[in-house]
Amino acid sequence: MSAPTQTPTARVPRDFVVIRFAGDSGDGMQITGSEFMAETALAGNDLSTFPDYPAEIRAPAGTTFGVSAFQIHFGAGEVMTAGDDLDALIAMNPAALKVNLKDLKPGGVLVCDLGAFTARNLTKAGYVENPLENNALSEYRVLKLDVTKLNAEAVKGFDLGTKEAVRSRNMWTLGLMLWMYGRDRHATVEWLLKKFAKKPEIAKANVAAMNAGHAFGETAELAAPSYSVAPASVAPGTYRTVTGTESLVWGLVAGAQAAALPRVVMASYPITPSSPVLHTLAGLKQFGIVTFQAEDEIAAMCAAIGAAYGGALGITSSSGPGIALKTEAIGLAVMTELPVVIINNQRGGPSTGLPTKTEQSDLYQAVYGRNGDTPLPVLSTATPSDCFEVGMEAVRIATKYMTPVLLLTDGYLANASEPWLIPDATRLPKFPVTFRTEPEGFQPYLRDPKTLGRVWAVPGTPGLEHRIGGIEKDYDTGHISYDDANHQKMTDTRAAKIDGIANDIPLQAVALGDDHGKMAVVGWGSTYGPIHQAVRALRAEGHNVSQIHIRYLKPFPRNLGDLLRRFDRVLVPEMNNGQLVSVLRAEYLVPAEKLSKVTGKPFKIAELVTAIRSRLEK
Amino acid sequence: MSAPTQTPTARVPRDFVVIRFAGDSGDGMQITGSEFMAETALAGNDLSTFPDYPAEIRAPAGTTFGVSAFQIHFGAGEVMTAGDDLDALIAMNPAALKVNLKDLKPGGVLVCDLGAFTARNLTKAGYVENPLENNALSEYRVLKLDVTKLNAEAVKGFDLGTKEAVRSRNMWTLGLMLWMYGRDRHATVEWLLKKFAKKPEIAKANVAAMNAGHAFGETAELAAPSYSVAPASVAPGTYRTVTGTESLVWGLVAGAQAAALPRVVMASYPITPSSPVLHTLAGLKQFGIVTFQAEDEIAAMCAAIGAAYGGALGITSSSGPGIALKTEAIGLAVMTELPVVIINNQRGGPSTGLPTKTEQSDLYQAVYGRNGDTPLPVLSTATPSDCFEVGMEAVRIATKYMTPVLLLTDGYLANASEPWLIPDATRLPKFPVTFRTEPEGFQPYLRDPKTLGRVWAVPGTPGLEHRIGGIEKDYDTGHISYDDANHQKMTDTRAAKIDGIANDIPLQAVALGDDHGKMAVVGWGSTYGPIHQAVRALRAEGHNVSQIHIRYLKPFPRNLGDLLRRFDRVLVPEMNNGQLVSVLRAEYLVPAEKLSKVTGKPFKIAELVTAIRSRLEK
Amino acid sequence: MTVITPPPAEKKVTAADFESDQEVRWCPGCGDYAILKAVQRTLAEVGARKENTVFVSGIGCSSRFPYYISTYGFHTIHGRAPAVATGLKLAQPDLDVWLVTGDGDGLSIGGNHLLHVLRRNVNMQLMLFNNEIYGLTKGQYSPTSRVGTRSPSTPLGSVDMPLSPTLFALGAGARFVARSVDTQQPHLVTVLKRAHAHHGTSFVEIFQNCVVYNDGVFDEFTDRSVAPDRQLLVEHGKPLVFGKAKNQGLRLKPNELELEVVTIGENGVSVADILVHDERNRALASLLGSLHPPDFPQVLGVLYCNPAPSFEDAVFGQMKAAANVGPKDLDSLMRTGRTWTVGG
Amino acid sequence: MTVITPPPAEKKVTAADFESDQEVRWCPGCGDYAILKAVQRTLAEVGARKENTVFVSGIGCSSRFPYYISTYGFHTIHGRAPAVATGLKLAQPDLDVWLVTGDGDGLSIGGNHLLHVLRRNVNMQLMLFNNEIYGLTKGQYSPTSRVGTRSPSTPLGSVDMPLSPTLFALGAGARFVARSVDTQQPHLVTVLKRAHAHHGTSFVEIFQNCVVYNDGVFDEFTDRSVAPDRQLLVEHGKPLVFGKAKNQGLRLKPNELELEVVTIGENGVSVADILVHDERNRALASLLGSLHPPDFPQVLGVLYCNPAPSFEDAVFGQMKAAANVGPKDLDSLMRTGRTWTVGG
Ligand SMILES: Cc1ncc(C[n+]2csc(CCOP(=O)(O)OP(=O)(O)O)c2C)c(N)n1
Ligand SMILES: Cc1ncc(C[n+]2csc(CCOP(=O)(O)OP(=O)(O)O)c2C)c(N)n1
Ligand code: SF4
Ligand code: SF4
Ligand SMILES: [Mg+2]
Ligand SMILES: [Mg+2]
Repeated sequence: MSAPTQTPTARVPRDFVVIRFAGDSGDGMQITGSEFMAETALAGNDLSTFPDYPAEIRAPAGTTFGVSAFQIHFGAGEVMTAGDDLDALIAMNPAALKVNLKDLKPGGVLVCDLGAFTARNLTKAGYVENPLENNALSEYRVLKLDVTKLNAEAVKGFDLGTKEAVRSRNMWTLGLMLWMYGRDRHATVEWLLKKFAKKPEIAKANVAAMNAGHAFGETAELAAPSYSVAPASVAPGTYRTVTGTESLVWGLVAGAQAAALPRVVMASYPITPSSPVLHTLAGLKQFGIVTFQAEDEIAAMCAAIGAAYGGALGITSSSGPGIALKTEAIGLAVMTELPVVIINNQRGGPSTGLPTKTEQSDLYQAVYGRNGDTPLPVLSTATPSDCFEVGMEAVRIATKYMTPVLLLTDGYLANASEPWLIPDATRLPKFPVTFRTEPEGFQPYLRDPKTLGRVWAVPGTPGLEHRIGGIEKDYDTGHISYDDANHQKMTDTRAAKIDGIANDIPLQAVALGDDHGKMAVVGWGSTYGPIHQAVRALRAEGHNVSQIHIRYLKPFPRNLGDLLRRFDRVLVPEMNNGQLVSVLRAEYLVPAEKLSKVTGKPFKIAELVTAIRSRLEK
Repeated sequence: MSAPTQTPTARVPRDFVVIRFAGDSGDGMQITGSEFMAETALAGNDLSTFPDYPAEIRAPAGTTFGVSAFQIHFGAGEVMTAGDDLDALIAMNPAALKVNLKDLKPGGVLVCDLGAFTARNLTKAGYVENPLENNALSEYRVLKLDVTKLNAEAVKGFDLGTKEAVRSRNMWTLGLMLWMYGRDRHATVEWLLKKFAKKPEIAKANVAAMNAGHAFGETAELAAPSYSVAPASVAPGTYRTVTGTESLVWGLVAGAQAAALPRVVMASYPITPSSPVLHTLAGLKQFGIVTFQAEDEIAAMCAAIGAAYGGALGITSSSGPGIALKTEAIGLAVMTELPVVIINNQRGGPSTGLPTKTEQSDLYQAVYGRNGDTPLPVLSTATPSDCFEVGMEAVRIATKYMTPVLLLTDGYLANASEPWLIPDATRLPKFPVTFRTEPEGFQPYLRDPKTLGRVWAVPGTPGLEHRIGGIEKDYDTGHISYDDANHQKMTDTRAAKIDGIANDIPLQAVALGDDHGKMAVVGWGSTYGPIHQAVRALRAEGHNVSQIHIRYLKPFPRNLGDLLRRFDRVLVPEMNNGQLVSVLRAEYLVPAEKLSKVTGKPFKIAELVTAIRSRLEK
Repeated sequence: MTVITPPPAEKKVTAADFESDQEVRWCPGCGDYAILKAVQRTLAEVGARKENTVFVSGIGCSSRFPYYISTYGFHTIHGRAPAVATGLKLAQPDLDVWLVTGDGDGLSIGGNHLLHVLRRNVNMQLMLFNNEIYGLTKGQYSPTSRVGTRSPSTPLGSVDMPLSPTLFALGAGARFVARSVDTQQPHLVTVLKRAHAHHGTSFVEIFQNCVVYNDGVFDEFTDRSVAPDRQLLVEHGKPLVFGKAKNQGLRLKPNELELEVVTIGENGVSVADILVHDERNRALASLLGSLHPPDFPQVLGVLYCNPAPSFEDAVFGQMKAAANVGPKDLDSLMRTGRTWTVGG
Repeated sequence: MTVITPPPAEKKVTAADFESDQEVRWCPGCGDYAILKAVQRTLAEVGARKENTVFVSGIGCSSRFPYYISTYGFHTIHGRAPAVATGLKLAQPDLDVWLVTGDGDGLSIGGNHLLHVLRRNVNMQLMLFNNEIYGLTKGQYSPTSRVGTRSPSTPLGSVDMPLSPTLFALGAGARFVARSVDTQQPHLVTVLKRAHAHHGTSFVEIFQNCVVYNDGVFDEFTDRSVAPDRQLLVEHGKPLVFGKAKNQGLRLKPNELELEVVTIGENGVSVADILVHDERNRALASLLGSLHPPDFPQVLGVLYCNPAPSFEDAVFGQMKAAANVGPKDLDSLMRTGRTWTVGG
């Protein structure tokens, strides 16, 4: 397919676009992508982004394993995933081309920096021949531009070293792409001036680079068209973009405030992809948040328990292997009935597995993975902005029911971002806790008759001195008890307390479609976006299919069983080998079917559409 | 009910008898019980015993929490549990009476040592009045004997201190009980002479004490009859009694020999009730068994992995909280596909729970409790002697499929004992392993096409140098791989390997009754005995009910689903809050019903009969 | 949460005020009883407030301790008490926390947490009951058991070198390291009071006799008949002398980093030759901690005390400094960075 | 299992023989490259047999090491390498095991296993790559980071006192403790050869520069311009002198357990006043290990070497002694104690 030429002024309208910026780790692709995202958000499009960092800290320049990429999906309507195949790919060097080309749609726009396609770089990337010089790219609209050189000219008036000059070529590329999609440049200019406030020469050079790229688009006769993407119609209000990490952290802060807890102790041990939760909270000391980098995950969990015992909200975070280490201590939190929020940022398993890839294979561990009969609530997050609500909800349940709560999110959500209608903090719900102070009639395992939550009696309170621990306790006195009937009663009570939460959470809604029909596609976690789009597409094709997305994994919403039974078939796509599907079958005896993908990557909308359609049709 | 008198010579025949010896920890009840067991076994009865130690190491003498007991159930037919209610209770002091009386049947024989019912002991036991002197015991056949005094007279001819004289009163009691049930004394005499070979005076005094007790029974007019229990008809061969611990350990030794592995490395960390496995193996150095008391459970699991990597059979053992700690490392064993047998001696949970009580609440943890999609085989033991076979089988599966195997047993089985037809070691199955030695074509993740087991390539082998680890590996080369399709393939392969074991284990048999019908009572683990007896009783009543007992919990036998579907109802009694029942429902969508008991104690036959009958009738 | 500042103790408290309502369930004769008494006495003597005092322990016979004290108590899980206690202090730095652990709990499974709590210098008293055995699990050898210890898991005797809790603590960076003996009440109380007065983690190793599984293992220096000749009770600034006649002493071998026992008045040795205890000298503490009978005395008392800021001080110092930095409320936090408004 | 006794090395091996087929993936300029080279050289110089050599590591940048060596290798899980290696040695005591760990892997999550492997004295070489940072997880502070380290998890600077790996190892009972620097090839190779020759756990701390997250943190003594004046390379039996002119030395303060830096030839100080290194003296090693620039030199080399029987020696000694004790085969084992026979 050869690229048709056209006049630069006529913009082709598009509803949805997926672009990926890819280059060497040192090429500034994350910044380029972020700026493109900002301008796109300001242009009123809905969007979703996903960064893809190399697994290595700093791989040698030019290698395929050193490629860093940033993908953005934006459009005139609702956008819920970072997108399937690419409409445009920016490849700053041969390695970036090598790694990313397979995702570019036939006919898609490919921007290559000729200046980086040197013999050396081609070899490093494993190319025997230069793909720009043979027929390898014939099915794309290739823009072979010597960006390095064009940019060098643009910035040569500034007092930059060669390195700095080369470095600014990402801004040139950004300028070109902003032109191509008809975006503004103001916000980026502002940002550059602020970022390099102390190095005005660099700031100005970068602005010049961007402007040059933009101008190039406007004036040159490119082998690709320019596009326009109309604004999406969104609710009025003030927006920002958030990653799942930010939104989760703010949700926890909001939860602590709603619970009227002036102190939060967050104890964690670094692990990919969970560390950013610790990092972000570490910067919020003014909110009464103490962060503690413990010696390991066990200590982190135990410190969170100690903090909760001391009347603070205990939080800990990790990923699969670290959550595994916390298991024994989680049992102690269940036994002592203390409020701790445990965040699992899931990654590819088993064992060390695929630390930088996403997966949702820790559901079994969350729901079942403890010794003894040790129930606890399990929540999950669906989108970056959903993390905010779920963070708050985890705090509410933990403090109201005096229980550890497991919050499942994943590596994809942690890093993905999307626009978010910022809530008004003063209008958020409140659920203040009560600490016991009255010694009269006090027993350490006194329960709220409605929630079955244990009293929160905090050291420092006169007259409430008592002892707790991991050995079974007498239902009435809270003393150690080896009594058989008491153990049964306590086991039943612990189960009833968690099951009872089902009465305090929303009924399960249908995310898309009717509440009955031929097929329900049931998901949880970060598959929300692709399932939503896939079901929408299938419904548009006329298929009788609905989407149900479960936030509350333990206990399930009261109506879930009935709801599922209203469908002829239940299909459960998961980024694991079939975990929710087995929990649903056990719970409701519905013949739910599994649809697994365990590749370390999110579902693509198209592959879901195909998979669901083939099942609908058989 | 008042006790009828009768002539001492007429023995009342009985089919089954349950006796419990109870006294202070210092009263030698375990020894008394064991000797009674030995004589009973030699008398040809089938039997089952269970010791009940105090939770405290050495509680103050005379307290209720310092009571130690030994229960034996024996009979003329098959005996499979330590018995429900007691036909006879020996209470060496008031505390023993206080704690144990509730289990004595109305009309049962109660032997009390009057000499120990002092004011001080009565107070310590919490008695306000002496129960021997009011009407409290009127529904039993009470033998109030001043054993202390009678025994003192019997041994006064020997050169014993007062303490030693008092100590021998357990032998007097033993003598009396041996008389009451018409047992021999030879074996005990022999044992006493051997045990006190270096202190012949003590040996003789003890023999005299026992003989005196026996003679007392023969000559005194007791308020209780004497009994005869005919020998059970058992298969010919040489027998012994075994505890679950002994039989498990020997099964592991047998397995290592069958696998032709000259070295076994057993790494463990002490924990109740699992420590005896370590202790027993520590005494078997002549079998090439290295035991290693590690610094914690994590180190123990890791050392077992290291040993398996080095070509030995790796074994580790623990109980719930310790297994929880091993979770992360178990994932490494799954990922590196190394043969490690992991023994979980279950106890009451959650958390520290009830360490000295039995429970089977770690099934979820065994089957599901890991991060990632991390399948491994799970086996369980049904009776003390069954532990031998399961121990061997765990070794077979671990080495044949190159996988960690989880073996679930429990605190009850560990300590319970029963007669065992000793197998002929030379006739046991053989399943020798092969170590890879051929460098040609070697890859570390090469698989046996039939089992999918990985090659076992051991350091020290020239030409096979390679690297393994917890990061996902390339299916072909075994190098680290972050490739998406490869991860899917490896995940599928790991699952297929474990699922495939279903083709290499026996089909699920029906333990009792037809292979179809109104109800299947499905159990696993140490509930075998009580379920068996309960189902037998119900069948005798004419109920259409069968017993299915599952040894292989992951993967299940191939025919299990079909088998279950042949019954109208499936009832799953478990000493947990309903774990197997949920796994069965998930797997087969059968509406299995739960029957839970979480009291730290085994099911009683009678309570099972009632519970099952009420369900059969509704 | 409001940290309730307790009213000043209104009346003098006694040791009996710190007895809980629980029946003590150690074996008759166990050294733990004596330690319990000494701690209750110490609490009385320092005028501790019940509501402000928390005992945190792991698992083991020793770790049952909190049940028997009438203050707040947390019997956690095996080896993890230091981590739980650290979290507690981060929630409420003003609580007076005592940590109880054993040689198995603290040095086997819990070695890492002990290491890090000492390194961080969290302000608490940490008592390690060293009976050189696992009591609760019925007598297996522990990391402090001597080579050759026969136990259920080492029927032919243990082969691994024991740890010295004192040297371990010093290596971990502990700022207060002391030792005493279960049954030496006045000495133990004195040491515990010093530990309580010290700001930071006060590590106290208590030699504790397990009558059931390791009876008499410390007799070589605790038995009354030999104690005066086998114990050196250090005091800061005082010469390192011991013996019934107080005429034995420790001298630094000239130009060598080794100690020797000398007799004052013999071979021209005078008191002036005897090394003077300096509890701020880590090297001295380490040398003293490695001496053992019969060739040397067992050194007891405060071997090392060299205060440094506690972890909580530093953490809450930063909290205070940061209290007014950055967005002040949730609304402004959520609005940091780029935002845009869609008209409605 | 048959332990395959490898044939004697037929030809001289070279460093290149120990390169694996894997592409090395550390950041360009990372100190790990230099260590890799030094280890490969050491293996060549000691004539190591590939098939008999195993590298075991935990998780971290440093722990990727085994992939780059052509021997056997096991990249285990975070912090647990010592335990895996111990198990391996119990299966095959004759293997030559090298353990690779980092300051986070070995001293944070893995502190307890490190402690116990050192105490037990399992025969292996243990290299701790100390870059005072968590490299792999992108730069959080570690237990060896200095107070005030700004990192993603400590934006206002870390507050906890760092551990000294050397003092920790000595406190744990290590019998061989040495130190070297990534880029000081001849010195590092010499130290590694000593470690290899030592029977028991040889603990080697290697100061390793993380160019990305902690660049230059050791410059104060590794930078070429200052190294001679800031490094003291110890040798057993040699006086503790350093400095470009070799005229600086360490002296024990008279009658005190403290070291001071003196200049030979000044104030009447002669070489005879300088302390002589005795690598068997633990107290000296501990004092040397605690010295830091700028007031003192950084001490490198074998600080302590005092061999004792290894764990495997003792374990397999017992195995041998017990080989003929008790029932010899399974049949007789199962028939120990009381049996009875039912006729058939
Ligand atoms: C995770 C876990 N592992 C093992 C145990 C079993 N356990 C309880 S206490 C103990 C050792 C106690 O030794 P020590 O700390 O010296 O206390 P002591 O009983 O001697 O006072 C062990 C191994 C446990 N409770 N939890
Ligand atoms: C159980 C577990 N917790 C946390 C991690 C994440 N993690 C990997 S390496 C590392 C720290 C590495 O630091 P260090 O040992 O100093 O190695 P370096 O990268 O600096 O060489 C951490 C926290 C993990 N892989 N596993
Ligand atoms: S076992 Fe030992 S330490 Fe435990 S209570 Fe008894 S005497 Fe004390
Ligand atoms: S992050 Fe640091 S330690 Fe890790 S490879 Fe890069 S430079 Fe080396
Ligand atoms: Mg102990
Ligand atoms: Mg590091």
